[in-house]
Amino acid sequence: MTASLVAQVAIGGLLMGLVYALVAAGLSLIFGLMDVVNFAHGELLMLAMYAVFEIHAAFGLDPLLQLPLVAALLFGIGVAIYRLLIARALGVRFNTGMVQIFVTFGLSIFLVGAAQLAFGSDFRSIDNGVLSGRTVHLGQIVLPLPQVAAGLVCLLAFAALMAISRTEFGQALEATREDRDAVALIGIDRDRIFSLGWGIGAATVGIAGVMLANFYYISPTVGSNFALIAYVTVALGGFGSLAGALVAGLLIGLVEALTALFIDPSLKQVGVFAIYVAVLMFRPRGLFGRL
Amino acid sequence: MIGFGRKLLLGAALLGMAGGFAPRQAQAAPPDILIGAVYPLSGNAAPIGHDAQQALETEAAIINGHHDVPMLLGKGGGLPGLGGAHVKLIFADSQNNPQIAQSEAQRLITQDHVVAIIGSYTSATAVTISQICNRYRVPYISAENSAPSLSKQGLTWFFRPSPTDNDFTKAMFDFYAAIGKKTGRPVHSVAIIHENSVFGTDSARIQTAMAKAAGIKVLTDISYQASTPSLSVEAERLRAANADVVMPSSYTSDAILMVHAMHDAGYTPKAIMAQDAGFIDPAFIKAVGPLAEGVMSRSSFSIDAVKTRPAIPAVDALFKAHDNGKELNDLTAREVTALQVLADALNRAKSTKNTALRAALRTTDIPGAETIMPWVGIKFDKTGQNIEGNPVILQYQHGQWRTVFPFAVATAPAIWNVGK
Amino acid sequence: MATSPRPNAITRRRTRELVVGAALLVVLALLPLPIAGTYLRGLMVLTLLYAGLAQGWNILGGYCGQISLGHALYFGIGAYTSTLLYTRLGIPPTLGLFAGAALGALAALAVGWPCFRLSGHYYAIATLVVGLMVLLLVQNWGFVNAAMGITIPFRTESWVQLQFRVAVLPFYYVMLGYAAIAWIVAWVVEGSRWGYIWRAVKDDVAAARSLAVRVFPSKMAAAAISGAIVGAGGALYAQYVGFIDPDSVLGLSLSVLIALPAVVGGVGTLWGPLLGAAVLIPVQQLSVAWLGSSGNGVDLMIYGALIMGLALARPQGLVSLFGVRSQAGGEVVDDA
Amino acid sequence: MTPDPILRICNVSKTFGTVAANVDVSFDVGRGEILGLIGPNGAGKSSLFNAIAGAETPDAGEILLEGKRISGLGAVACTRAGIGRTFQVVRSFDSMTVLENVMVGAFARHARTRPAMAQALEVIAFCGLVPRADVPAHALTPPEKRRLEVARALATQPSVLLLDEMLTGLTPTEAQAGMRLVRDVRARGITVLMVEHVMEVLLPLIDRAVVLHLGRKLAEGSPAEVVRNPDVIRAYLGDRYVA
Repeated sequence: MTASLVAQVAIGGLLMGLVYALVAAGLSLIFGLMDVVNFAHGELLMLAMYAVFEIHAAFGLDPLLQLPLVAALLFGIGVAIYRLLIARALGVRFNTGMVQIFVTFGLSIFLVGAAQLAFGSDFRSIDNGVLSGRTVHLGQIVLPLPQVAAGLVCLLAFAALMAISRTEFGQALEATREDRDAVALIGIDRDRIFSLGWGIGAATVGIAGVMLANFYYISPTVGSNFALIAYVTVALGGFGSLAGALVAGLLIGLVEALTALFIDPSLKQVGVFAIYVAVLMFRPRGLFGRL
Repeated sequence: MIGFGRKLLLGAALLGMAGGFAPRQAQAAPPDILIGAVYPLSGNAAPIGHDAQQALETEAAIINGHHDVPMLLGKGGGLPGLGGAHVKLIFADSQNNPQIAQSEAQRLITQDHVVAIIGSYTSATAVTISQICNRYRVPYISAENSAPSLSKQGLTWFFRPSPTDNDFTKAMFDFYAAIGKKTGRPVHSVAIIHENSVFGTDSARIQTAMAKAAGIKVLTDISYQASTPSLSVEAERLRAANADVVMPSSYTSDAILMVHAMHDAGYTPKAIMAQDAGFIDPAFIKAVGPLAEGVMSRSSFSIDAVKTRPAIPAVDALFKAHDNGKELNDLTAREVTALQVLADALNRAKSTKNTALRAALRTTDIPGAETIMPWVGIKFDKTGQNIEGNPVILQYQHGQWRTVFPFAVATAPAIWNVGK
Repeated sequence: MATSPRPNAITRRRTRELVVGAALLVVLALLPLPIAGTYLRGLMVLTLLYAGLAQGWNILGGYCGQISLGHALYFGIGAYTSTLLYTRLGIPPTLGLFAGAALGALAALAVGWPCFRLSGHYYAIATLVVGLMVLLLVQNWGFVNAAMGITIPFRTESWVQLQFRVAVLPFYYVMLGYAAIAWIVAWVVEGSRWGYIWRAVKDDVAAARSLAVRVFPSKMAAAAISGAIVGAGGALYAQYVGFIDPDSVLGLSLSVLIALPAVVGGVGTLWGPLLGAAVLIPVQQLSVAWLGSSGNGVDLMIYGALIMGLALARPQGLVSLFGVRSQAGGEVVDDA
Repeated sequence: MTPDPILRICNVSKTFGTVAANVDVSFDVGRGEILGLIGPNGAGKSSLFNAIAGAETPDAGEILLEGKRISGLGAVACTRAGIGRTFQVVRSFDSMTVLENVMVGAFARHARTRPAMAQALEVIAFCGLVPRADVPAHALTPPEKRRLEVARALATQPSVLLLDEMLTGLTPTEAQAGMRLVRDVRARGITVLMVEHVMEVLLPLIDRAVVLHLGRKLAEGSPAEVVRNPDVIRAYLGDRYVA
């Protein structure tokens, strides 16, 4: 096993890790804001990927150029989900924790069915985007351009999210998160903040979906391939922590790749899960979770 | 919200009553012959199930209609042995779940009174369906389940026209030997990669055994989790092994990912010999485009064998009309043939009684030329396995699948890069 | 001071539950007789199976408030245990099911040991992950036939081996017995010290501690009972379906399916799991039967919409339609 | 100092991060007395209270109940040893009825349901909650919830009952009723330690008071002594009120 192979695999794992991190970021944001775990998160990713595919098929618009479009679309979907379902789920008097888990779970089943109805069950993929099939050479290391671009865009998206958290709106988010009842007293509209939170959370998944559509196939059930990793990422990083999602995503991408290389590809998720369980032994709220 | 909840409940109750208590009405004379078909129509394997549905409907249209296809029962007009009765398919969704497959098969048998069941693509569902059919003494026609173990369950109502993975894998190694002799560039090593499912694990097991028997080194045997987010490390390991032939057993989604990952790793295997499945799915070809060029797969069907199988163009055209212009492939052709075999047995039995039908199935003897398959013919042994179904090796050349082995039926020479 | 216990709401309610339960048992015992359809009987078998499983989940998830998304693990362990004992050693599943229950309980304790340190969503996701980890390991474990699964061949009609060729009725009574025992276990523990302690732990951990409730052991007790019931259910499932493989007995969707009836019916209530299973399982199976053949996903949409609608419209569960007081006012316990 | 102390607080210190919540606090609680633990916000009352109830472990010093150390053993052991407590912010088990709430407490001393229920019913009668016994806790009024907490704690058969601001936020009539309940509790032979930051409501009720300020013990004595103590006046009202 040569050093360049290990380096190649490690870098590939880290690039995938950035995508995991961005998929997880939206989940983490929403959780941090209102204690809701969105079990339909993977399906938001799936919707974004179909949006990319359909727009590409209809207008020939390259996935990269669709970034703002799909992000905006997903923002709208996120707000709609909040208004139609989550606001109601949070409003119930009993079992709020359980109700929100199963409402979002029902939503995920519903969206898979709806995608099958609307788009059919065939596997789709976009093979003639600007990035498709190109590679980047770094010495002996060869990296596929779509993944490199995905990694870069994910980093930019993280930078944007961090910047947002420093703005006035970010402060309002933070305040809402700290004390959900007190903010009403100082004139912050909680419902509006929550809607925006869902919008931003869904938009980040949208961005991840656009970049994934460049190199991953699309099907109604594609969301579940990433959703599980996203939940583990968020729990490992600490619910509600952006930095946690980033670090955990990178860690998972790396562990997954190295487990596949050194142990056995079919056990790569076991490697990830083992790290997760080990970390939770010592930090029950994840790496960056507030204790 | 409460009102909404009540309405939903009411809806659910109505649904339950409608589904539970309203038996499907069979039409009057000559009554349609009901045949059950259990396939995954939702979930990850849904595209395959959808194609299977269309393939079976295509063959039903041939049997019932008047399309004049030059093969057994191709004249149409129903089954002459049963007074021109039409065959009618009743589909059920297994959701690729053995328990649901079982209860759906049970429903088809006890509620719809189907005379036989055809299915089911995945091995796990085939196990439960074939078991339940055996208990109810209803024939199960396995159209495309290829796990050899299925015909070793000791079931007496199980019939499989298609070859098994044993036959398929044997064809691959026969091909290696033959092409090695022909070109002087034999296969010395293979790399096996398979998903860790029933299908993948079983396939890899047989490949490893046969490689050993043939004196070919297995450089690596990679098992991976199906529907994984990435196969790039797996591709790196394949590249590192650099075997003469890469032998994947994967479903469509992973096949797409794998070929892309190998390309991204800058790795072009000298040869890819696929265990069918995802690699012959039209969605795979569409998704990977030129990267599919040169891929070989075992198959029980060759679309280009039109000279010896004159029915192929007509069936293919009808199937295209049914299924959005998709071309017949190894799976859909086997589904067409499965229904043809069953219809032939019904026709000869002149009865829909289960024992008569089984007796007729056991005496099935269809020459290959009467089907669309390149087989010698269809004849079942005691275990219900067709002993005349000989597989072929296909290669994707210049945008279409060509038969490259056995050389006797080949329509194009194999493009063989091993040893170059 | 008058200290003699006099009939009060609690004892009255519990007596009433017992009477209703007995009456229901009689009704359910007679129900399949006029319903001749094998498919409908099969549907009822599944419904009872899930009623029992959900009752088991409810002990930990409902009464004790630990939302587990990994109960398929205990189910799978029960299924594999009794199946391996039967196919390899010839031990009949009527005995194997107790071994399955015991190992299910042990597994639940093993999972609980690390996971009960976590709270709220962290706990839910940890159970989900541990369950999937075992799924992946079993898929690669040659000793249990890895991903290929195990077939239970039909040998002979036998009550001891729980094998019935085509008759569904015997299995109906087996599952009725299972659901009834799960119900009785729930009834007994609900009225016992554990039942009170679990609900206290669910509602407020700190307050429970101040009343000398040892939180961790009480969660472990709930996990063990819960795991045992679900493990036994797994053993029965294996015998009923005749085939198990990792995906179908250890998968995530099964974990959710075990929890859903309790949630939809009413978490932390005696009747919730039963009622939830009676609604969900027929709807799920019938929507597959009725709409699944179209392959267009409408069955999934209906099922998903039903779950969303019920969870929102009836957060206390369907039991609230019958005026049964939900015992689950608390939120996700968010305090380790 | 106090004859026959049931509870002894010995040199207890506790810091949270950089904030010293308790610094070397010592006092005794006499058997059968009603002791008021008073002090302005941030005086360290709650921290000390949690240490006695076992919810927190002091950094230094120890707490003895009947001569046995209970500090650092955890809430469960403290309750078993005989400490009962209520919470400043009411923590009732909202999904359970009043009777069921109290039964959880009774199960601290009884393994079986029947005696636990008997004892719970007795305590409920004692606390005047009989008409509300079968009402879910979330439906109670705030003063009823406070009573429920007292009942629940009494059901654990404590020898010392810690009451955390149980009179705060009540109307004068409700407060009167609450005080009657406290006296009745003492009449059962249970020692009572009450935390309040509003001194006035407490003075007529308590036998003695311990005043905390900025984590330290400021004064100790009868209510009359304590209110005349210049340090106490300064702490509560500022320097200009010191005569």
